[in-house]
Amino acid sequence: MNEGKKDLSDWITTINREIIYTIIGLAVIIPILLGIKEKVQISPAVKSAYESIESLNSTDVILISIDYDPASMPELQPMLKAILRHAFGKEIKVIMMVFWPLGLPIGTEGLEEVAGEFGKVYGEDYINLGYRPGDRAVMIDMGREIRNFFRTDVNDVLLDTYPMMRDIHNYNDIALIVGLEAGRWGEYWIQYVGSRYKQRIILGVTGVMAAETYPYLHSGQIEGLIGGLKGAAEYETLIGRPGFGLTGMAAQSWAHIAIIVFIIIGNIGYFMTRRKERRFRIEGRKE
Amino acid sequence: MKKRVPLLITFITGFIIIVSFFVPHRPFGQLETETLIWYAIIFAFTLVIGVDSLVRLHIKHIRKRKKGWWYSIVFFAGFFYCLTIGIISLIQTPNIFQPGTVFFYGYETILIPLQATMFALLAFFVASASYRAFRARNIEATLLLIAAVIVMIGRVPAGYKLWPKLPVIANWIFDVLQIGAMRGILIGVALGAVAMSLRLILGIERTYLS
Amino acid sequence: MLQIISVWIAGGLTLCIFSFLYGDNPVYKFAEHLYVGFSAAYWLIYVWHFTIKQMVINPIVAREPGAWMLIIPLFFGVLMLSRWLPERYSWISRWSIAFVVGIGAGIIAIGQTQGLLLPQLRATILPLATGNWMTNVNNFLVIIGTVSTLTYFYFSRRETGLMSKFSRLGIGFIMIALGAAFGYTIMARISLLIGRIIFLFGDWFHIIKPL
Amino acid sequence: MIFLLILSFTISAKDTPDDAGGSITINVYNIPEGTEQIELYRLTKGDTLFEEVGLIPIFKGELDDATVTDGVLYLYKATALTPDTVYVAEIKEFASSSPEWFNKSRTSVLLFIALFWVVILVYIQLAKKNPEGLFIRKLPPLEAMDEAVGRATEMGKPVLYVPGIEYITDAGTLASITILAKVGRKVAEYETRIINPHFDPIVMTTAQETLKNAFSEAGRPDAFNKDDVFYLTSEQFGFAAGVDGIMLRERPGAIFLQGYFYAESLILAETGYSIGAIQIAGTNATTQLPFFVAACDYVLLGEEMFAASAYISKEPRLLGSIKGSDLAKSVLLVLIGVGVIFGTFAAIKNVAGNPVYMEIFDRILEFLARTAE
Repeated sequence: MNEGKKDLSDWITTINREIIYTIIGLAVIIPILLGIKEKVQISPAVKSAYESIESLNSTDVILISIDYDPASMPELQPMLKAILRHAFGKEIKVIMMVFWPLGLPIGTEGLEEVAGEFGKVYGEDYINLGYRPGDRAVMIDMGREIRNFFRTDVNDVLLDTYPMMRDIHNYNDIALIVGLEAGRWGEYWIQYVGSRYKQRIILGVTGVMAAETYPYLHSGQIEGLIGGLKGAAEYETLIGRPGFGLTGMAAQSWAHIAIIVFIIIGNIGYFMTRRKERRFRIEGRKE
Repeated sequence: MKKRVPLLITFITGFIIIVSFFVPHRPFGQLETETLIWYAIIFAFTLVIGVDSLVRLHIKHIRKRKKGWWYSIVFFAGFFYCLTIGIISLIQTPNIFQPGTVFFYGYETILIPLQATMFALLAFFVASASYRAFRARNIEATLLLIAAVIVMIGRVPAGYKLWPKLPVIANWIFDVLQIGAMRGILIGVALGAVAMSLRLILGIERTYLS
Repeated sequence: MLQIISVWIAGGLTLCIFSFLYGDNPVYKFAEHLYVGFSAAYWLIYVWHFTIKQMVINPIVAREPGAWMLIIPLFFGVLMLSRWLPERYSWISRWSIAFVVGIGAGIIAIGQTQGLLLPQLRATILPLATGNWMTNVNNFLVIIGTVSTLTYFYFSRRETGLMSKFSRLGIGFIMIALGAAFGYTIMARISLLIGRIIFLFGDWFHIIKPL
Repeated sequence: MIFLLILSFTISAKDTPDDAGGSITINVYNIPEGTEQIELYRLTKGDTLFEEVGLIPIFKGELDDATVTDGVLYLYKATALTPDTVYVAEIKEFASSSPEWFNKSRTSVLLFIALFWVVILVYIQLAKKNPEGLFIRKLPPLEAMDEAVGRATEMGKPVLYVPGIEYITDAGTLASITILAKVGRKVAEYETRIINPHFDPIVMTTAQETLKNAFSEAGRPDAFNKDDVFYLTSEQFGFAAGVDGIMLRERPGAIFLQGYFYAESLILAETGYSIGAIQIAGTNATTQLPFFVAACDYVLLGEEMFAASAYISKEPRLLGSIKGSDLAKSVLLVLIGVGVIFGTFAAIKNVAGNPVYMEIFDRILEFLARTAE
């Protein structure tokens, strides 16, 4: 740049980091403070996840796997609650387990909260198995007998003491697996349980993983896919119980627009500088 | 002893897993179950090793009074605080992960905010990165840019208000247009992984033993 | 009271981490080290509670049949700890690493073949005359996307003629896929920020109704 | 014509296929409308009383009775309870269970793995005999690596090499170690400095060995500084913040991000971009590819990393694997081609009212990979 003489293209290609941060921060904070409500459109992937649970009977059992930790909580916790509300509302029984150690407390909290709302009884309507290390090993072995790894539940009580678990031994007794995924475990569920045991699976995943999970939806290896906070908001809409997901949608919209505006500005600047450079080059040749 | 035995162990365990996958008859099917349980137990010890490396690093920092060594004291403060409340809870109740225990209290006040906020920082970085790095430099970069923008706007309520067809297009990109490429990438990586497992089981790949 | 203190600590720590936006600073460093220390001890509690106690001690105390076999994994597990010994003995830990690697290799080969390669191959073999033109077009796009991407990842031939055209097409599809993934990722990261903001203004300041 | 069919509640029992024995699979058909519960009873041959086995899940209409003894004969009876009626179904012949030696439903998996591995072993042998005989296409990011090291040297800046945050058993980490050897040799030749921070202690030890050898091969073993290869921390964000700090302090001229990355990829790539370094990335983590593509100058996409490491090292084991993978891809392409043509043909016939080919087509697909109903 010629000593301090900045023209427009220089300004807009070198916007300060702090300015960007501030604008993104405001784009998220303002809609939340204003409490703006938005409606969301339902996507086919979420719809089919919803249909999978809708198709179950009241005596059926689903297995929910908490494979995330507080880092992905804003995206996946709303899904957990929405799915639990859907399942408990239909009198479906729930088994919860955990592959991401740091996820157990938040999973437990979500389960207890929703179970309380519906007046469900521990050991009769739902069970919390807790965590075991060895992910794929646990998944494969549960296809033979859940008690091989989980002889006791999270409270260290033998599974057989609970009436609900009396007739549940392996995936044959589980109607549907719901994986809530922030890491590699979603792929493991598909590869080691879906394929081996012909098990029906739906996944709720973080936005980061959503794109690479779609081929599995397309191939029918999973029945439904709930992606990111938007997916959670769609599920909340489907069960008619607005929650965290829908609350966040306005902020999500604003922030996306802000980022898109930044991308456009950056590109305008880029083309202006390119043209300027070309002009300089041509002028330089003249001299 | 240093190389042969581990190579033999890898071969035997890998072989057992594969054979028992195809042969359900006793003893193979059962062998797989047992081996998998053992795997989980040994795996737990590797976690201990990971924690150990961290503890050693911070002891070293404090001993040598390295720059910023007092942060290592903060590390130990967090470490022993968690260990203490964990042990207290273990004595008090059978399920320390239930809301209401001291351990859960520590988790809620320290772990959740710290971890969740670290990831929340990424929102700012991703915005800044999109602004700086997302340039339509060539055809490839332009395709990347257009797909990203359509998905970003089509996936939020604002996109529907802008043009009701936008969410449909965004969904179509996911359900159809990107499937082939993602599948191709996944297949490529998977072939590499299956090839490597053969090299590991037959002891052709030994880098992990160095 | 305890609840209020806890929310204030959590809120304070949240702000400590956010301070990283204005560069690496002592406040951030403090919070980061606290986190690393806390989570390291958390792992230990986990390993004790879920593995050692429930998978090893309980079966042995209950004298379950076959519990004696647990000596094998314990043996390998303890060998793993030989890394703590001086270098002359620490190589013993390779035995247990070898065990873990062997099982990992076995299940990866099976899982990727049965769970990814074959089902994805199956899902690409799609008929192009289904009677619904929209399905036909979509099927065609999936097939051509897969085929051209696989061509792009073909390394043992020079790219000439038709192959280079296909490979170019492949990179186009790849860029669309990565762009879509990028868009979704931006969305994910913003959601995480929304989570924290709702915590700050809801649970801490009570400006909005907490959920 | 309208048939008024009253389908009656029936039951079948047969040995559970592809198992270790000790199990009989019971299926019930035409479950009556409004059924609340299906109970299953069993009579062991020689006994006189039926004993209760358990409930058959209504969503599946199937139950594996895993409490039987191989070779013993059993008779089964199921009762479906509706609010007003009890329906009963019974099998006519005795059933028994037996173990199997081969799981037939996994034939396609066995075929694939066996063929793929044999092909790789053959290629590895071929590569051992003649390493130059197997051609691997040169990848642009690889060519750019030498140039990047060169430019960093010209500017008098160091080179930063980040090997990802996975363990040594990850295919991406292993490929990264091979690429590190190549970069290390160039660094040694140009007499510049390489900084190599680590997430995992074991990977660090391996990297130290690799770089030491690379410097020796380049004839400058004395120039290798062991302290530039160091363990940073095993915490994701601690690692990212640490590497960020190094970038801002040392201002490297070239940055290599090679290996398996998670969310920190964005922070690293963005900081590297902002200090104006040439960035060459490579990862087998599909989720992190987009950032690298946007913020780095060159990227090795997924499998390209494996190909790159084979190209560099010319090691038979790597060359053989890449050749084998390529052959597998050709086979997949042929299968897709033939399958699509046949499937399309079958679909046309099906629309025209002849479903025979469609049934064959479905059966072939079912052989390749089974999916849940």
